[in-house]
Amino acid sequence: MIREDLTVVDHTLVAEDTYQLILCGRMVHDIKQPGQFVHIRTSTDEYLRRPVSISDYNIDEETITLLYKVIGKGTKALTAYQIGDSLDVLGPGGRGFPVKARPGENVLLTGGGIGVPPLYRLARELYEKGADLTIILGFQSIRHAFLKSEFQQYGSVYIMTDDGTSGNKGFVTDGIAGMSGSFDRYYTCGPTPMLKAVVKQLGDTEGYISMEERMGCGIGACFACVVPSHDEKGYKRICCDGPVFHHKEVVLT
Amino acid sequence: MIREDLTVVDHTLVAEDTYQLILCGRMVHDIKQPGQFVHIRTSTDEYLRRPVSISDYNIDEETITLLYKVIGKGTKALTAYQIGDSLDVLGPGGRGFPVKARPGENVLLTGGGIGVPPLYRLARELYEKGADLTIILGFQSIRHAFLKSEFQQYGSVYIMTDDGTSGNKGFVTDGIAGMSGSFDRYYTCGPTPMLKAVVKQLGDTEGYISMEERMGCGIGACFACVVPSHDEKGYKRICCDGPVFHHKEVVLT
Amino acid sequence: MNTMIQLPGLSLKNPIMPASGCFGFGREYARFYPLAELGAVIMKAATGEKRYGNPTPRVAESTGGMLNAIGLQNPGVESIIQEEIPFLKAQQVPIIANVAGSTVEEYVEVAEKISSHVDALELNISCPNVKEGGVQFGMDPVLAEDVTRRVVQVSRVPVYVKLSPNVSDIVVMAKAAERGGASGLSMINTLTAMRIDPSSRKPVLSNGTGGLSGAALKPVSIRMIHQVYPKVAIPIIGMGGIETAADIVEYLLAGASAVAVGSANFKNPLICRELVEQLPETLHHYGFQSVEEAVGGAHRESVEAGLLRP
Amino acid sequence: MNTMIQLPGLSLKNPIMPASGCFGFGREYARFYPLAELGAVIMKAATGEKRYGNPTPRVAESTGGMLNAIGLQNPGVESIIQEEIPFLKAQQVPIIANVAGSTVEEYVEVAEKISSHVDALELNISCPNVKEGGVQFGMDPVLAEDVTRRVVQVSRVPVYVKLSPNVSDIVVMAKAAERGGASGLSMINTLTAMRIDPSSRKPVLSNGTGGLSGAALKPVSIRMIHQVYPKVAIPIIGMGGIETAADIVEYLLAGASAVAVGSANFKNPLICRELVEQLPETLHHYGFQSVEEAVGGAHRESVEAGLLRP
Ligand SMILES: Cc1cc2nc3c(=O)[nH]c(=O)nc-3n(C[C@H](O)[C@H](O)[C@H](O)COP(=O)(O)OP(=O)(O)OC[C@H]3O[C@@H](n4cnc5c(N)ncnc54)[C@H](O)[C@@H]3O)c2cc1C
Ligand SMILES: Cc1cc2nc3c(=O)[nH]c(=O)nc-3n(C[C@H](O)[C@H](O)[C@H](O)COP(=O)(O)OP(=O)(O)OC[C@H]3O[C@@H](n4cnc5c(N)ncnc54)[C@H](O)[C@@H]3O)c2cc1C
Ligand SMILES: Cc1cc2nc3c(=O)[nH]c(=O)nc-3n(C[C@H](O)[C@H](O)[C@H](O)COP(=O)(O)O)c2cc1C
Ligand SMILES: Cc1cc2nc3c(=O)[nH]c(=O)nc-3n(C[C@H](O)[C@H](O)[C@H](O)COP(=O)(O)O)c2cc1C
Ligand code: FES
Ligand code: FES
Repeated sequence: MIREDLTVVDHTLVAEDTYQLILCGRMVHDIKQPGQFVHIRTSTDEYLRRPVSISDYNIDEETITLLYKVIGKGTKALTAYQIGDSLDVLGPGGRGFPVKARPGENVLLTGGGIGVPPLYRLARELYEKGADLTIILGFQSIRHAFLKSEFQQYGSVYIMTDDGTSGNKGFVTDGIAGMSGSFDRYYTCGPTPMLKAVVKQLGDTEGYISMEERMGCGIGACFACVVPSHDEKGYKRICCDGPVFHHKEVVLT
Repeated sequence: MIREDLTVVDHTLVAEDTYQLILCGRMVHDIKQPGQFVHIRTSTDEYLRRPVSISDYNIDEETITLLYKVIGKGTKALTAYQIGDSLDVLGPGGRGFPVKARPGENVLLTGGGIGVPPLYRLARELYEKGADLTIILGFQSIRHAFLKSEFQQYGSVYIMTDDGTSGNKGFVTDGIAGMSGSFDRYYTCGPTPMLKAVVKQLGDTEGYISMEERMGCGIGACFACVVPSHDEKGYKRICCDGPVFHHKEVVLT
Repeated sequence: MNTMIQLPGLSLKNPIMPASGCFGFGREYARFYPLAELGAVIMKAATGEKRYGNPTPRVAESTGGMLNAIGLQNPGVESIIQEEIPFLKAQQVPIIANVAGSTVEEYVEVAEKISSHVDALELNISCPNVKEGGVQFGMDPVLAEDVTRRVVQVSRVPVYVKLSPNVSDIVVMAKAAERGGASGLSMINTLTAMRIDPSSRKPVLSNGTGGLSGAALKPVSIRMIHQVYPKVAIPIIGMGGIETAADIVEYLLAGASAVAVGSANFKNPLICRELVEQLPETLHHYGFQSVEEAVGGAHRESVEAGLLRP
Repeated sequence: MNTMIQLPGLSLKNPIMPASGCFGFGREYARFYPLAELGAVIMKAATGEKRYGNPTPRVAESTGGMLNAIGLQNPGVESIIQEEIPFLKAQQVPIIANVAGSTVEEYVEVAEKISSHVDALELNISCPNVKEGGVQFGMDPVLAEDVTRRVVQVSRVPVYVKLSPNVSDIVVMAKAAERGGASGLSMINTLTAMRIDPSSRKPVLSNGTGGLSGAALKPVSIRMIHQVYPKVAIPIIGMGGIETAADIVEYLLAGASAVAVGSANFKNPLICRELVEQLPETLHHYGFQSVEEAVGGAHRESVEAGLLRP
């Protein structure tokens, strides 16, 4: 984990209010797993940093790819950065997805909205290990969908939209319900209500969930980002013990 | 008085830490006298606006020329504006110098540091009325001096520097003391201690002084910028009753 | 969108008014827009005699806000009645007089004189920038109740008591004002603060301390209004750091029935007019049909209602 | 430049330490720089038993600052002694334990247990984010004096009482702590505040209120330290919104002998190290030969001295 001024090498709109931001710097060498995140000082106007997942990276080119959606002040401020500008980033943070797969295993990936990006690098690594991937991505509407064709390189992709403008109408859980057969393992990322529904639906299947919570420090020191856990300590910090947890580690409320 | 987004048409370094900023907009049509000022929102980081005198203006080109010195946060932020950028300006504010001169009258202009700029347009207008101008400008050192040759078009210019690196060593008051003959009228602008010394030195000569004070609103509503006065009301607001006063109107402390 | 709001003595076409001390007596801003567009105007403080106030510098910046130590400079109640109120009356806008003093007698005298010329009084027991009176009355519930009662007795119009945030328990102060007969509360005045200049090694303001206002103050004011709203039966005029129409919605939800905009007028002299323009669409955006509906909303909101709204 | 400062129980090589709750127990920041560079480390609050704290969200932004309602989450005093203090000891940096509790008994218990393992205690009677204890003790001088006295009795190391800004009269609280036997004061904790989200119509923090920290708070803290300094004989650790070395000079001039840096660690995890590096040249720039010389400077400054300095 380092604090570094990364250089913007690309910044494009990929869907409604959704941007792909490619940053260059040495930080990339510290990435250990898909699903880790960076903590960004979006501008001097925002007092707190903003956590954004690493969607992909390239060691040779020393680049990190982020995909973010404009939600409020901080993500709005991010849109102003242009190629060549530098951005104050802390990272890579947290523990990502354990890339577990034997050839031929059926693995399910489900992501909702801005929960989709961290699954992208994961998909590639699971695919390279020979897993058979079913990928269900949920978006508000066709206008908000992104990364669909990129995911198709690695498995069967099903799109769910709230309004049915792309793929099937419904939530990712409706998508899961429509699947035949069972999964050896699943990985999911999205808003907590979605995670809860997915975990419930998939019962005892081995699962890994990536969580979101408002953060202060982003490195484990302030206890802003906790989630109750089943162990003796009673809590996990999403920024450093997570954001990815085994589905039985934490209590989703 | 209007609030307008003015466009930067020129911005150059003219002396150490001192910049000339030329702004374009309709505001120029409201200027009534030399010595009025504009109230600038230097950036979103500064909570209060910054008052800067109008040094010159051009009705045809719709430009206003300012000269400012970098003192702190706000003036530092100003330096970042580039040609084509727009700047949130309130103005023109206050009452400037009454341009009184009959041909052949001896008129003295004295300015110290950032008190020099508002005298520039005044010098031209007095010159056009036929006055005989003696202009004493005080600066910290030769590196800080500006507008010297421009003033020379309109009268005899004497430079005083604190360290003697240009003109004579000493304060503007030393310069005045060295002058032979008397003046029909004087105009002065600079820090309050300088104004006080000049007013004292020139006794009963008709004089106009331009004052500085920290401002809130800049338009007369908040009472931040008062100076005690000799009238029944007991005070004057520098932002709207001034910044220019007859030397007997206000109490310099 | 219905932005009207009825408060004791005040029938406001919208809930937005400039805060006392940040708008003088309206003349300067009237050059920027017709004051009739405002819900009301709260005038600069009035005292019995004219006051010069504190030495300069009287204002300074701080992160997200500013400090002021004007010290209640004003031309005195008689002059305000003769010179200033007629101008404001001609603008066709409800007028609130901010009443200050060093002693209970002075408060009573000012209230008595000025109340027949305005629509409501704002009793300023919270100015941190004067040696006598001011915030002393605003930090002690017994004194606050007493001065409120005596002013209410002589006033011909409803009295709004302006509370100070410089207290341990704002609810105690609010209730004291209510017991004293206040028709409403005005929350809040500035928080006592100081900046020291490392170069001069002395406080930036010549008065030493000043009052902190602006956006930095907003979360403190919101908290206090949220605390007071369920504990009193009188309406609240909210203020502190309002800069956007969304800020106004936040104040209404916390429990304010109307709001005042102070320091932001210095950044943008047109701010009050712009907020008046923007408020209807902002209320609509957040799903409200009227100002009234939003007042105190945070106290009524259920989890279920939240889920139903997009 | 002499940046050393001697305080009861603490021999600091520089006056800079991370503030309680903003630095955990040091492990995370130790990955960024050696903690031995710091004057001292103030640990996250310790209570008798482990605590989970409040539901999330626990943090929010506000203009120039942030709100938090962590609610004293910590692993409990025993676990801190066994798991955390050994790590910090190995870093060779003076340790201050922040002691919290719901009852006087709990404060006493925690102090008794932890005091033999650290260099000083910071008695936290000012946490606004817990239902019991916390700021209740910090708003009543009688309770404050009592809990201070009982903690001082059992502590083997000097006790610094951490004051709350949520009071009408900070001097009364400071004197109560001094009477109770405090060796020093820590000023200040956060100011109770709230933000309401106009979309959800509810407070942003699930606890409702939270504590305001960051630059927005600085002028309030400077004012309080400036008020307290001439009225007590014990040293003050100053905090609230420190982000630059010039801010530290401002705190020293107001009357602090050392400072703590809180929320700014979240913006920049290297901030404390950078301030340690910058402080000597900043002090020099403002004409000081040592930290000591600047302490309380604003109270001694004469007009003449100011004129002599460039
Ligand atoms: C581990 C992690 C990974 C994430 N990865 C991505 C990603 O890859 N792409 C993406 O678009 N978004 C991602 N998010 C969500 C992203 O952090 C928020 O959308 C963003 O912080 C919103 O900031 P804002 O200023 O635009 O919104 P505002 O609502 O103005 O933010 C106000 C405050 O709330 C916090 N906040 C708001 N929404 C969230 C949220 N959903 N999660 C955490 N904090 C929030 C902000 O950080 C800020 O402190 C991730 C969040 C976490 C915790
Ligand atoms: C009527 C008038 C005309 C002026 N004309 C000019 C000009 O033509 N050129 C020029 O360079 N400067 C001029 N000044 C001074 C200029 O306003 C200050 O130098 C500037 O405000 C400093 O801001 P800062 O943020 O850089 O400094 P900081 O010291 O960081 O400012 C902090 C605060 O103090 C105020 N302040 C600081 N110095 C002064 C000062 N001397 N007068 C008033 N307020 C001050 C700032 O406005 C701000 O609110 C004028 C001032 C007045 C009142
Ligand atoms: C320059 C200035 C002068 C003020 N004068 C008064 C006053 O005379 N009477 C009063 O009750 N409040 C006065 N206030 C306080 C404001 O009315 C208001 O309560 C406070 O500034 C918070 O609002 P804001 O953050 O929008 O400025 C003054 C504030 C400022 C900034
Ligand atoms: C996230 C967070 C947690 C805190 N936890 C504690 C705590 O456990 N004990 C305590 O005494 N103060 C705590 N504080 C208060 C700080 O120690 C400090 O007094 C305050 O934040 C002001 O300093 P700052 O503006 O530099 O943050 C906490 C502050 C923050 C922001
Ligand atoms: S954000 Fe500080 S512990 Fe996770
Ligand atoms: S700056 Fe407000 S009255 Fe002059």
